[in-house]
Amino acid sequence: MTTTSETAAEAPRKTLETAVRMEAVNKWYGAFQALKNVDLEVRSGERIVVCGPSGSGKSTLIRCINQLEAIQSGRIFVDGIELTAGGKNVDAIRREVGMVFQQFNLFPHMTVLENCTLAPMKVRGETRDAAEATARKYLARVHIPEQADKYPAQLSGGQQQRVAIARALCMNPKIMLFDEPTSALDPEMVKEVLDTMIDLADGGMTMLVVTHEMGFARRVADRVIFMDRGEIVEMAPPDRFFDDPQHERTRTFLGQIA
Amino acid sequence: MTTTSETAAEAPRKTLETAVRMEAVNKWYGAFQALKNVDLEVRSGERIVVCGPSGSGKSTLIRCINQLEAIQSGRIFVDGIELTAGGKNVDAIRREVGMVFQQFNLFPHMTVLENCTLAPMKVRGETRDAAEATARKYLARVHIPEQADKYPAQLSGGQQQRVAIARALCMNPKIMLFDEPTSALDPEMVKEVLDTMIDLADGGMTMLVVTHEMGFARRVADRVIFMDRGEIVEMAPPDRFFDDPQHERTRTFLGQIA
Amino acid sequence: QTVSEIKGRGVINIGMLVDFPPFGIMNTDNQPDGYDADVAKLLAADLGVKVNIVPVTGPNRIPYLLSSQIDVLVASLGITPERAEKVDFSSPYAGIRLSIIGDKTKDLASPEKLVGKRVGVARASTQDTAVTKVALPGTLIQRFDDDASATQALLSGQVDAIGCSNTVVAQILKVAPGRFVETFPLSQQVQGIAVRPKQTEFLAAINAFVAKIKADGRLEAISQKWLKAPLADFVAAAK
Amino acid sequence: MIRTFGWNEFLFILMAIRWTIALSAIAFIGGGIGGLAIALARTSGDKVVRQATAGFIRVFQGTPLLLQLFLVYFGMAVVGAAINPWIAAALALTLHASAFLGEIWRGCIEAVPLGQNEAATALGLKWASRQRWIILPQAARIAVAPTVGFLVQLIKGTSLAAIIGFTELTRAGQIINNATFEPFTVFSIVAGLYFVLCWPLSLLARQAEIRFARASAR
Amino acid sequence: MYDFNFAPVFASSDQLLRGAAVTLELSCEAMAIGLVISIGLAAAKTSKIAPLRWVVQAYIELIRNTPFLVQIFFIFFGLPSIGLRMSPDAAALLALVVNFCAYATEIIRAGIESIAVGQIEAGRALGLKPLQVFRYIILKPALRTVYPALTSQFIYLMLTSSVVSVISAGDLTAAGADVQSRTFASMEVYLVITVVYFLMSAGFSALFGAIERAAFRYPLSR
Ligand SMILES: Nc1ncnc2c1ncn2[C@@H]1O[C@H](COP(=O)(O)OP(=O)(O)OP(=O)(O)O)[C@@H](O)[C@H]1O
Ligand SMILES: Nc1ncnc2c1ncn2[C@@H]1O[C@H](COP(=O)(O)OP(=O)(O)OP(=O)(O)O)[C@@H](O)[C@H]1O
Ligand SMILES: [Mg+2]
Ligand SMILES: [Mg+2]
Repeated sequence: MTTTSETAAEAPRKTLETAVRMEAVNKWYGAFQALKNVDLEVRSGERIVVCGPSGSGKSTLIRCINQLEAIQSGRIFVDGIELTAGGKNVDAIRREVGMVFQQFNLFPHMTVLENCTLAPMKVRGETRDAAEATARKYLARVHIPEQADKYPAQLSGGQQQRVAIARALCMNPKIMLFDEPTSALDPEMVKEVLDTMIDLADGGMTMLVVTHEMGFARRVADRVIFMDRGEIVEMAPPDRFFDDPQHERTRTFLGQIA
Repeated sequence: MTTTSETAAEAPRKTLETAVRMEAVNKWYGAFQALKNVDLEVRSGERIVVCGPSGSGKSTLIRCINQLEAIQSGRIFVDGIELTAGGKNVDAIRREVGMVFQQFNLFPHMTVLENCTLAPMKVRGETRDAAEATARKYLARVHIPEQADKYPAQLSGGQQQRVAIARALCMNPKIMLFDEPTSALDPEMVKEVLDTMIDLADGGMTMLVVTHEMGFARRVADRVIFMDRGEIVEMAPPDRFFDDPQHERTRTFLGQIA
Repeated sequence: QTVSEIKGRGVINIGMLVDFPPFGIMNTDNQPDGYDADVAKLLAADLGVKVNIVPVTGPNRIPYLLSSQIDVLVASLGITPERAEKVDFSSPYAGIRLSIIGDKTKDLASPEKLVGKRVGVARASTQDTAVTKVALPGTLIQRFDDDASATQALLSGQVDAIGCSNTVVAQILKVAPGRFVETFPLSQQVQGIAVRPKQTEFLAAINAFVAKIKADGRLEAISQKWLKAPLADFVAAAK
Repeated sequence: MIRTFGWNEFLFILMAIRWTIALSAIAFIGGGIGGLAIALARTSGDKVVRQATAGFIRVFQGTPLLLQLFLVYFGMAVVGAAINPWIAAALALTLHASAFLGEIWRGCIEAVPLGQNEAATALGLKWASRQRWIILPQAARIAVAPTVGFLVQLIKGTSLAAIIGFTELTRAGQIINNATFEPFTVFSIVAGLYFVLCWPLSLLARQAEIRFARASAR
Repeated sequence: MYDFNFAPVFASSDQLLRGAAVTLELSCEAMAIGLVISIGLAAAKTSKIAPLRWVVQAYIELIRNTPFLVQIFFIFFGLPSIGLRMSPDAAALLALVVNFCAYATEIIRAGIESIAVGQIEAGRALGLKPLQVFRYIILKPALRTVYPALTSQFIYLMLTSSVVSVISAGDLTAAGADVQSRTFASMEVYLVITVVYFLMSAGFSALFGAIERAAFRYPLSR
C-alpha cells in the first residue's frame, strides 16, 4: 500500500488542477488481482514515470485510465469526469486521453497522414482539410513532416513510434499515456523517441509513462512510481527515488536493471 | 575495407590455430551488396563481438560462416575446411559451428530435452541415452537442469535463450555464433543470458557475438568489430575500441547507443 | 466380333435406367427391376450368358455405350434419327406415348397456347426432343435432370406444363388429383435396344431376339406385368 | 408403379452411405499422399518442380470435379484404356484432392516460421530430417482444421461420382425420389445423412482450430 | 475406337458461350452479394452478442454439412410451398449466395480474429466506436490476410455453380448437357466445357490478382 504522500508543492511546474484521480481501485482478471487498492492523484501538467517488474500491473494501471480495461471496484476521475463502470462517459474521456503503445499499433493499411486524420475526422467530425493541417503540424513537431505519405511498414521503429505520438496528439488530448514506448525499439532509435517525449514534457503536457529508461525518468519526471504485484510500493520525486529508495523491493529492482 | 590489423600476440588466451578465416568475401541479395570485400581471421579460443547499425550486415556476416547464406565471391575457411559454393563441406562445417538466434527458434512441439537431443541423434547418430546425458550436462551448465521436460512456451525468454545455447552446445561445436542473443529479452532476463555467455567464454569457447551489450563486450571480447554498410570499419580490442575509436563513424555510433 | 466375345466372356453388360419407373426401377430388394430389366434378363438368357445390369442415367447412358463400358443399352432409349447417327437401334421392344400435361386452370391445349409459358422436360430425353420439335418460338423450355425433377417443378408451380410419358402422367394424376390435365399428345415414341455402330452380327442377333419375344407372347406378358396394358399396337406393328 | 416411401426405401438410401464413405476414404487416402507430395514440391527450392506443381494445382482447382470424373472414366475408355469405375473414381478424386490438400498444406508449411528451418539447418539436420522432425509436425497442427474442413467438402463432392455409375447417397436419393415422388421426404433424409456424416468432422475441425488458437496465443 | 468429332460442338458454340456468360454472371453476382453479406455475418459472429453468434453458427453448420444439390432443391422446389416462387436463375443465385456465405463467413471471421488486439485497442483509445473500429481498422487488413482463401472460395463457387443445371438454370454445364443431348457428342462437349471452365477460372485468378494489387497496395511489415 504505502503510497507515500508527496505534496504538490514540491514540483514547481504542476498546477493545482487534478488531471487523474484513482481512489481504491481494484482490478481482477478472473481470480487474479492485477491492481490492489490503488490510490493515485495526478495534477495537470505533471509527469509521472511508472516502473516495476514484469507483471506488476503497470500496463493495467494506465489502461484503466482510458478504460481499455474495466475496474471492479474503486473510482477513477479523469479531468473531473468520473468513469463509471457502465461506461457512459467513456467516449468523452477517450477524447481527453491519448495513448501510445509499446508496439506502436499504427494502422498498416493507412498512410501516416491517414493514421493521424482518421480519429479527428470520424470522432470529432473535423473536415479532411482541418484534420490534415493538424496532422502535419504534429508530424512536424515530432520531426517527420516528410513521411506523411508513407505507410507504417516503410518507416523505422523510431519513426513509427513518433507517428504514434503524433497520431495521439492530433486528438488534442489533455493527458498522454505511454506504455513502454521505447522498449520495442532498436537501441539507436530509443533516443529519437525519448527526445520527442522530452520535448512534449517541456511543452507542459500531462504524462503518465511506463518505462525503464531511468535517464528519462531523472530528467523529466515529477514523480516516479514503483509498482510490484499490483501495488504502488514507492512514489517519490526522481532524486529521492533513485538515490534513496525507501523500500527493499525498490532497491532490489533498481539494482537489477542498472 | 580498412581492416586494422590487430595481431594475435595482444590477447593472451587465444591460440595460434585459425578457427575462421574469411578472405575478400562478397555477398549480394539480388542487386544489394550486403558484405563488401570482408576479410576476417578468428583464432581458436578468441571471442569477437560484432556491432554496428541496423542493416550493416552483422547477421549476414555470421550467417555466412555456417552457410545459412551462400556467398558470391571470396573464400571462407572454418576449422581449416574450405566452404565451397557448391556446399559439399557444408554438413561437416555445420557440425563444428553452433548458432544461437535472436528469436531463440526453439522447436515448440518438443520438450527442452527433445530440443537438445534431436540433432545429436539424427545428425551424429548418438543413442538416446548418450544424447540425453549430454543434454542434461549442458542444461545444468546453463543452470536450468530442472526444466528438461517442459515445453519452450512454458519458459521465460531468458530460460528459452539458455535452452537454445544448451541445444547448440550439445552438438559439441568448436565455434559458437550468437546473433543478438539478448535483444528479444526483457531487461531483467538479459543478465542471466549474458552470464551464461560469460561462463562459456571463460571456458575457452571460440565465439562470434553480434550484440549491443557493450558491458559484455568490454568484459569478454578479445576484439570488437564495428560494421557499417557491409564493411568492417573498425576492429580493435575493447579498451581501444571504446576509449579511442579511430573512425568517425564508430564514434558517432558509440555516441548514439550510449 | 461382339457376340462370340460376349459368349466367351460368359456375361453381358447391359446398361439400364433405374430411375425411370416402371421401365427401370430399384425394387424393394434393391435390385434393378422393371420392364427393361425383364427384357434384359431374357436377352442374356437368349445369348446363353449371365446378365450384369449396370445402372446408367439419362445423360450418361450413351457415353457408357460408346466408351464400351457396357455392351448394350436396354434403357428405354427412344429411337430418334439423331441418336441413330451415334448408335444402332434394334427394332422396337417398348413404346410410350408422350404428351403435355399442364395446369388445369390454364388453357394449354395446343402448341400455340404454350407460347410464353414455361414447359419442363427431362434433359436429353425423347420428351425433350418432342417438345423442342413442336414448341413455337417464345415457348420457355426448361430442362431438368430427370422426370422426377420436371414433375416436381410442375407440382410446385415452377413450370406451367411438362412434356412426359403416359406413365408419368398417370403418376402425376395420382399424386395430385384434380390439379392437372393431359392437354395434347406430342408423339408416340418407340424404344429400341442400342448397340455401338457397325456391330451388324450382334444387332442381327438382338433383332432376332426381339422378334422372338414379340411372337411368343413373352413381351406381351412383360407389358401386362409392368404397364398393366397390352403391348401397344404401334410397338407390336413396328419392325 | 409409384411406390410409397417406406422402410425399404429408407434402407436403400441408408445403405448407399457405404459408397459415399468408401469413395471419401479413397479420395482422402489418395489425396493425403498426393497432397503431401504436392505440398513438399510446392515449397521446394527447385523452381521447375515448384512451377510444374503449380500448373497441376491450377488445372485441378480450375475445373469442376464432375468433368474430371467424366473425362477420366469415359476418356480413358475412349482412348482404349478402359478402367473400372473404382479405379477411375480413385484416380479422379485423388487428383482433385491432391490439388486442394497440396495447396492447403503448402500454406501450413509456409506458416511455420522461417527461423525454425534455419535453426534446424544450423544444427546440421538435412532436408528430410528437417521436414520430418521440425516442419511437418508444426505444420500439421495448423493443418488439422482446414484439412478436416476440406474432407467435409470432399464427402459431399463424392456425390458427383454418380456420373460414372456409383449409387452413393445422393444418387440413391434420386432413384428413390423417382420411384416415390416424395422429394421432400427423400431429400430431407439425404441431407440428414450427410449432416450426420459431416457434422462430427466439422466439430472436430472447430475444436482443433480452437485448440490451436489457444496454443499459439503463447 | 471412338471418333472425335468436334464439328457439332462448335456448331453450337453460341449456345455454349451463352451458357458461359450465365455462369460468369451468376458467379460474379453471387460473389459480390455473398461478400457483402459474409462480412456482415462475420462481424455478427465475432460480436459480443451471443444469440447472434449462435444463429450465424447454426446457419453455417447447416449449410456446410449438407450438399449444395439438396440446398438448391429445397430453394427451388420447396420455397414455392410457402409462396416464394422465383425463376431458375434467381433460385440459382440465391442458392449460390446461401451456400457461399457459409464458407466465406468462416474465412472472413478467421481474418478478423487474426488482427492484433493492439490494433483494436489503438482504435478504441482514439475514441472510435466499435463499428468504426470494424469498418476502418479491422476490415481491410482482415480481408487482406484471408484474401487467398477467399479467392479460392470464389473459384470454388464458380465451379459449384455447375450444379444449378439441375433446376434448369441455363449455365455452362446445362448448355453443355443440352448440346450433348442433341448431338450425343458427349466426350467432345465435356472436353470443350472443361477447357472453358479452366479458362474462366484462370481469368478469375488473373482478375483477383489485379484486384489484390490495386486494393492492398500497402506494404506489410517484416
Ligand atoms: N487479459 C488478461 N487476463 C488475465 N491476466 C492478465 C491479463 N492481462 C494482464 N494479466 C495479468 O495481470 C498482471 C499485470 O499485467 P500487466 O500487463 O499490467 O503487467 P506489466 O507490469 O505491464 O508487465 P510488463 O512489464 O510485462 O508489460 C500480470 O500478471 C498479467 O499476467
Ligand atoms: N534475404 C534478404 N533479401 C534481401 N536483402 C536482405 C536479406 N537479408 C538481409 N538483407 C539486407 O542486407 C542488409 C544486411 O542485413 P543484416 O540482416 O545482415 O543486417 P544486420 O546488421 O544484422 O541488421 P540488424 O541489426 O537489423 O539485425 C540489410 O540492408 C538487409 O535489408
Ligand atoms: Mg506492460
Ligand atoms: Mg541482424
